[in-house]
Amino acid sequence: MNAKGMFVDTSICTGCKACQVACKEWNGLSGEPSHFAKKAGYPYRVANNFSGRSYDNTQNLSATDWRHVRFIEQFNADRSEARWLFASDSCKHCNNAGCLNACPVQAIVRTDLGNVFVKQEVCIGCKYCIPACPYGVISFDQRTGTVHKCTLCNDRIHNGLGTACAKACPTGSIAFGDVPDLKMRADARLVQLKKLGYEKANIYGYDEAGGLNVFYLFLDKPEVYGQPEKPVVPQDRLHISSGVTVAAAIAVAVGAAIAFRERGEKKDKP
Amino acid sequence: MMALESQAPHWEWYYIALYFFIGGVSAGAYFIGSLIELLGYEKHREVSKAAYRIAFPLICITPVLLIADLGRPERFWHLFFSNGPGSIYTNHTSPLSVGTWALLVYSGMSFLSFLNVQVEDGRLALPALKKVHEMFSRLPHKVYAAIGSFFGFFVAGYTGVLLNTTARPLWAGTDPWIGALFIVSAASTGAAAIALVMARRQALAPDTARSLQTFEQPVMIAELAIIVVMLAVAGRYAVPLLTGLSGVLFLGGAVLLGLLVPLGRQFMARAGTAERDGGVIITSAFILAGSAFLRIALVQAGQS
Amino acid sequence: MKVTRRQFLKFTSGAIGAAAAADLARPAKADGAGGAQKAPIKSGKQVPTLCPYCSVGCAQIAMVDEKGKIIDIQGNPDSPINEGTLCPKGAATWQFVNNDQRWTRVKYRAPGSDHWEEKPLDWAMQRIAELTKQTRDANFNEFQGMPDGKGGTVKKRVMNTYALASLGGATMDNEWNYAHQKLFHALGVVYLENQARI
Amino acid sequence: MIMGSNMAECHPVAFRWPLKAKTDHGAVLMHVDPRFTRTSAMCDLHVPIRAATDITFLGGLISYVIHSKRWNTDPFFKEYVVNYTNAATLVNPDFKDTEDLNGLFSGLSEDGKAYSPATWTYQRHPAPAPPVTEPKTFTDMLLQRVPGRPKADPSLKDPHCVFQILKRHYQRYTPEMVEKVCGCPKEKFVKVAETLLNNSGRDKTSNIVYAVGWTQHTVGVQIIRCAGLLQELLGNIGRPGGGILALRGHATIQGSTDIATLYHSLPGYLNMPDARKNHDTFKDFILTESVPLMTSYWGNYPKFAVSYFKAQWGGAATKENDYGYDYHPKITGDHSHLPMFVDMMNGRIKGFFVMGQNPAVGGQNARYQRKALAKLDWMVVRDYFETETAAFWRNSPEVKEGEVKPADIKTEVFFLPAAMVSEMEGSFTNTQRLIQQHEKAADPPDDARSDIWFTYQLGKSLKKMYSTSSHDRDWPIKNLFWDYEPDASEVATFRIKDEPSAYKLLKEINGYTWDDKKPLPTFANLKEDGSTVCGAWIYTGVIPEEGVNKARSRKADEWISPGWGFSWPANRHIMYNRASADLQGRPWSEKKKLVYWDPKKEVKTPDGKVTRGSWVAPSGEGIDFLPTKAPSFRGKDNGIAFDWLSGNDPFIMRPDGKAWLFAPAGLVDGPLPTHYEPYESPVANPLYKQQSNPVAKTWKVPGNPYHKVADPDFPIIVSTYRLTEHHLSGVMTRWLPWLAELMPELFCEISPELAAEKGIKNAEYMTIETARGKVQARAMVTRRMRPFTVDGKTVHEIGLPWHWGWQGRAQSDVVNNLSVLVADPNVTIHEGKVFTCNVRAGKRGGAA
Repeated sequence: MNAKGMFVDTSICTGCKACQVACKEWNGLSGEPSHFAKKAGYPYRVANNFSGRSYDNTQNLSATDWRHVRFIEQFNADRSEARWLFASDSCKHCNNAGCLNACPVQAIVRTDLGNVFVKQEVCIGCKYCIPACPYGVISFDQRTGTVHKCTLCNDRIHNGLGTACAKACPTGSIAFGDVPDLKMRADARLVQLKKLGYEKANIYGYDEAGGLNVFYLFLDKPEVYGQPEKPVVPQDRLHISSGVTVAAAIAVAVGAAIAFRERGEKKDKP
Repeated sequence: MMALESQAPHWEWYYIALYFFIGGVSAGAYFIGSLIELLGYEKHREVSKAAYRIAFPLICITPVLLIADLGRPERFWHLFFSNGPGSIYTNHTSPLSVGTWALLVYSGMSFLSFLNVQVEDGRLALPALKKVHEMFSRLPHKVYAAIGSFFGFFVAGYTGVLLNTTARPLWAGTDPWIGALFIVSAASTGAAAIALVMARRQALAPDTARSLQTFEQPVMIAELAIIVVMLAVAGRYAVPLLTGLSGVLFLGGAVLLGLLVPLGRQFMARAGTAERDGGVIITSAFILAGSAFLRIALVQAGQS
Repeated sequence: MKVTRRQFLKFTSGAIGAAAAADLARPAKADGAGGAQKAPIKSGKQVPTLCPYCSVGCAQIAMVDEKGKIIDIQGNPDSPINEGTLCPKGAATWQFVNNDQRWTRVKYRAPGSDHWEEKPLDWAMQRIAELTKQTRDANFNEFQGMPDGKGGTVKKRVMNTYALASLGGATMDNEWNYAHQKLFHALGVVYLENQARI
Repeated sequence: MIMGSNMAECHPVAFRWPLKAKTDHGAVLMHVDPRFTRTSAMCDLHVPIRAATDITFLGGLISYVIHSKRWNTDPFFKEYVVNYTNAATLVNPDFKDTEDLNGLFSGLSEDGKAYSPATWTYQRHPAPAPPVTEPKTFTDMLLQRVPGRPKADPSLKDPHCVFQILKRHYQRYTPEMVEKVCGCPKEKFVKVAETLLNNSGRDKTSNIVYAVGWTQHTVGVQIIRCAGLLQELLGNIGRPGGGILALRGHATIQGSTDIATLYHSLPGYLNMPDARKNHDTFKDFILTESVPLMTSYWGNYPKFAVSYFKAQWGGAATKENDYGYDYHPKITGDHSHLPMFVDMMNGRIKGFFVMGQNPAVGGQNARYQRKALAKLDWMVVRDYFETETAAFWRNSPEVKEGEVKPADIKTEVFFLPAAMVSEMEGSFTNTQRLIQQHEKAADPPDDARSDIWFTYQLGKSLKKMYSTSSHDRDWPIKNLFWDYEPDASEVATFRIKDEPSAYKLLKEINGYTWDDKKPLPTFANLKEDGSTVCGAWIYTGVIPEEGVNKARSRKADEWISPGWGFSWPANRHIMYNRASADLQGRPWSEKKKLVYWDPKKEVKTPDGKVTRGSWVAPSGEGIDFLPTKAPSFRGKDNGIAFDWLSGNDPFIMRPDGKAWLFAPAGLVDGPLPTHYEPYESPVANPLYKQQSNPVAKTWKVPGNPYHKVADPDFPIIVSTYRLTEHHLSGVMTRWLPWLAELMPELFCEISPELAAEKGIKNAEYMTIETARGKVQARAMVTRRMRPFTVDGKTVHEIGLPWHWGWQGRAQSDVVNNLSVLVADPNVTIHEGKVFTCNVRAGKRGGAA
């Protein structure tokens, strides 16, 4: 069966954040606790997360924000170049997933539809998957003691539905479907944009991290959208760091053998 | 290169960095002790014994630290049987998974070595423990010393590999050197811990002291060298390690107090003979503290 | 290629190639179920409703569980207006309905008081009706002098009261607007306004 | 072209369609707006203009179009404009334009407060001989009063013809003038003009989208008219893909205008009886209102009005008592929102119902409005949360700062919890006039009740209280026709059993025959003899037969979707769609085919005869015309309504059947849109001596001070607006954590140039000040805002979204503490989109 995924065409994203809310609605996620604080005279906590970074106040993905819309203002001083880019980010469901590779307890699994999700009943909350993700997707929630991230709406896609964010997206910027079909669509859109003069337009995610099941059409370089140009899946380097460490261990062993032998012999042979 | 947006795991330094430190000391000590036993340096039998007496109690602390940092401590057993009791699980791409198993094996070996020492000195009183000792007494000591020494090194080093195997700018940027750094640091602290314990009991023979120093010095120099290489490799990603509180801990604590001061003291003492007990205690304490600072700084800076 | 709206809908709401049900929790079709993992999904009675926010008129579907509680509100994919999509406000409708700060009891503030009191609904309705009658009866104008255009005044039948006013209604049903203007015109209320003037 | 609207932000789902047109069909999207918004980001072209210079920009487009080569050479434009608009109509030679009177039209009263439209009228042929001599009915009375047809010059050469007047009126609205007044580069203006021209014509249409960016001005109505003019000249009205689209704010703001809870209007756009007019008797009312309109479909006014009064009082409304007309209240002045609060402040209003609205945040000069609330004897708030309006006595800025003490506020306040949309049955009318039903999914919790429950139960109690009264003035309550008891099946599955029947209400709105209570399928069935009941004639057809509610119909298709909901009137989605065909009734082009004349089609008339020829719409679109009236039909000179209108008069609601380039009646501030500066402006009017709309409404009362023109203390323009993440005064969004965290706090969008001048830093606090109040906001320093050069002078503009108050999970100062009570003279909509202010770095401190 083909992997399911999403194609995010950022050129038609209006930055409305419907995807962020629709995700929370379907997945039962609360407001991000760190965005709210107690205020005297009120029985509820009040939002205090104004960032001043364009219209982006949620700032990053977290255990309760599985989607995050970025706002990039590109204006020169006389406004002859004026562009405001929007892009909705989420877990990319990498085919070579750092989080899954790092999980010591098989809480992070890949299903038959290619999506990577955290089995909440298995996760022990060691948090090692968090730094293992090259995209900063997965995050810990104090309230559950476990990590959370986008599941690609595991329940929906295994019941024949699309993801909640794609369903809500008013402009079709987020499209859900079979990855090969989405790629065809992405390629066609890229050709269309290039013809219209968007020279820097590019597709991000065909090769990165073993191929991303959630991939993007950007109008500018990936870094502009906060995505690494060449993301490295940490475990791809594992054999090198292991090797160097073993070498160090051998060196120390040899050193110890020499250090203690010297003294020992001196004493033994008066 | 590194991810621009990777997230910090928010590990608490007093659990994780201290685990790295204590595990390192234990493993380093055990390694020295077991190596002496394996190579048959009978003269240093006291060193071996001191090492085993240090290694096991220290390693007993570590699971507490590790489990305490889990979001769901009651599920720690998933590390071994994530598919349910009876079904053993290990993830070979996860240093954490493999390291946990290594820690388990190492704990067992260090326990047996510890029992041996106790029996040898006639200090084992508990009948149950005696029984355990008898069960394994047919096994040559060198077998589990060898296994323990292998996994001990694993315990000392995997924590560094674990940090390298992430997308955090500092940890990934210093790849592949933290593992090696932790290995040499574990070795020097292991030796320092042995020296400290023996000196306190005034059981440190001058020759032994000299042997330990002879071991420590090149290791500490290597440690310095690895630090230099690591910083060079990391480039701008090393900034968090060199600035702020982490910078103070790292440069002032780990490098200055933990490496340069002990090296200097030992160097000055060499003019005469080995340091005397009091001096050894102070120097060793510096080494140990420096190693703790090193790990705290690395863990904290990597998360900032 | 001419993309029809239905095809476009399929792109965006869930299924390219392998067609999948676009609705909330319909059971998976054969191609979706083949070899798929069983995953539990919320389900319930689906009731067509509308987004309460702006004037675009997005259709929504509310999902109701067996206890009669609304457990989910999403866009209605059949609608030619929104085709299942919603904006962030529309997508948040469920939290609007199920909100821990929503007031569901009558509150009363006596004149000069510094706090709310909880009151029974019937009591409040009765009191409001009495106040309405009192205020109307005390301030009703059957006739009023109006300028005659020649500098004088002329008595005209106005049948109104200036002491009652009503504001609001553009978020409330057509039926309510009708009933409300009907009742308030019967009472003689002329200060009758809603958000359509904002 | 999107102008006066931030469509992508405020109507994100509607924006799906223009964006789809862009990506799939190569449509060009243009955004004309002072700010670079999320809409601008998605458009091909963003044209920045200084706030409130829209008429200059649109007037410039008009002038550009009528002088352009394409417009003067493509015969399409002439055919459309000469026949379907009043371009050729001759106007009273006494009419004087703003060019003649330096910014004023002829007819301004001596005190300068009001216009008389006497000189704006058409030249007419003599009145025809009436067909009836003895009037028996209102219709007969109208037939006696049919005016002569307007005179016209199809060559458009007569100096008194509308076209020539228009041309002269806009002759100074050149690209250079646009640059000077609007501060936008003229190249960008020309690009907009060329794009509109090139995309209008026989096979192309252009569309203009607007919202409150146009309405909330002292010239709001005229801005919209100006866009109408442009679209009429471009032949874009009544055709698919054309038109001007109003994007309105609330879920059923259209419905609440159609079935008005507005002081000046009865349901179905009938006028409210008004003691200032000759409305003394029912006959006076009917004639005053319908005579000027009778040669349009409004010739049926008597039927609509009688059916409304019959709905009001049912059996008690008889021919003998003029259907209860004398018991209906009359207005005596402007009772709209702003004067309501002025009169509240004066103590005239004692009891106040506020439902689903939050004037303590959303009202202009909100501080004034909150203080007015304290003058009430009692207030009923129906809402979901403890809104700022409900809590004004408890923790408003005035109370917190000690200016007002709760103990001194004698207002008795009731908070009644309301039901959510999904917790009740009813219908909404969206911005496209589409009526849709929402069904009840669950009971509202605890004591929360639907809105109709409240009004119905209140009405029942009052009827009971008044049942024994013998006062004449209590007749309207005693006799109010008030029976919406639910059928058992409607409430069977719910806890709340006394919920009134929404169906019965909608059926009454739709209309039915009084005797046998059968719903009316169309408004053509309405009668003026009291035999039909109809709450709002324009909605007739939504319940065409018993048990069928078209608002519930949910069959969509690829295009117009006539099977989805019900688009009033008579399921017509594109109004005046006769204009989608040419004079002969043929589609203008295959691509733009919608409604056209099929001469072969056989039609059965009601009397059983078969005739040939009919207007058809294969898409299922309702035909906004008499289906059997041939294009060649010549209207009867002495007839009314459809009889008077000819086969090429598409604009059936206009008394000449034409779209109005020039408005001979209906507007109080002039027949042609003219650039006036906003009431508060940093610059003098560069076009005329007349600074601002001469008849704008102002309230010179304590607590409502105005700034001077070019006031040195308040040199900066401020616009208020909305964001995607919140709704209006925030009652429906600020309590929701999901939305609160998206936009947690008030911010002020400010250009780096102005920020640098004032020492304001991004994300830090700044204070915005007017004579009405001060608010603090976080600064959002962004190049999306820009200074404008107006007539050589630099003018700064800032932007403030106004969603916040002191309650809820997202809290900030109330932006409307800054705004002022000043309004459009036609409809009393406030000028919230532009006023002046000053800014400084730092928190506000002191009084809000």
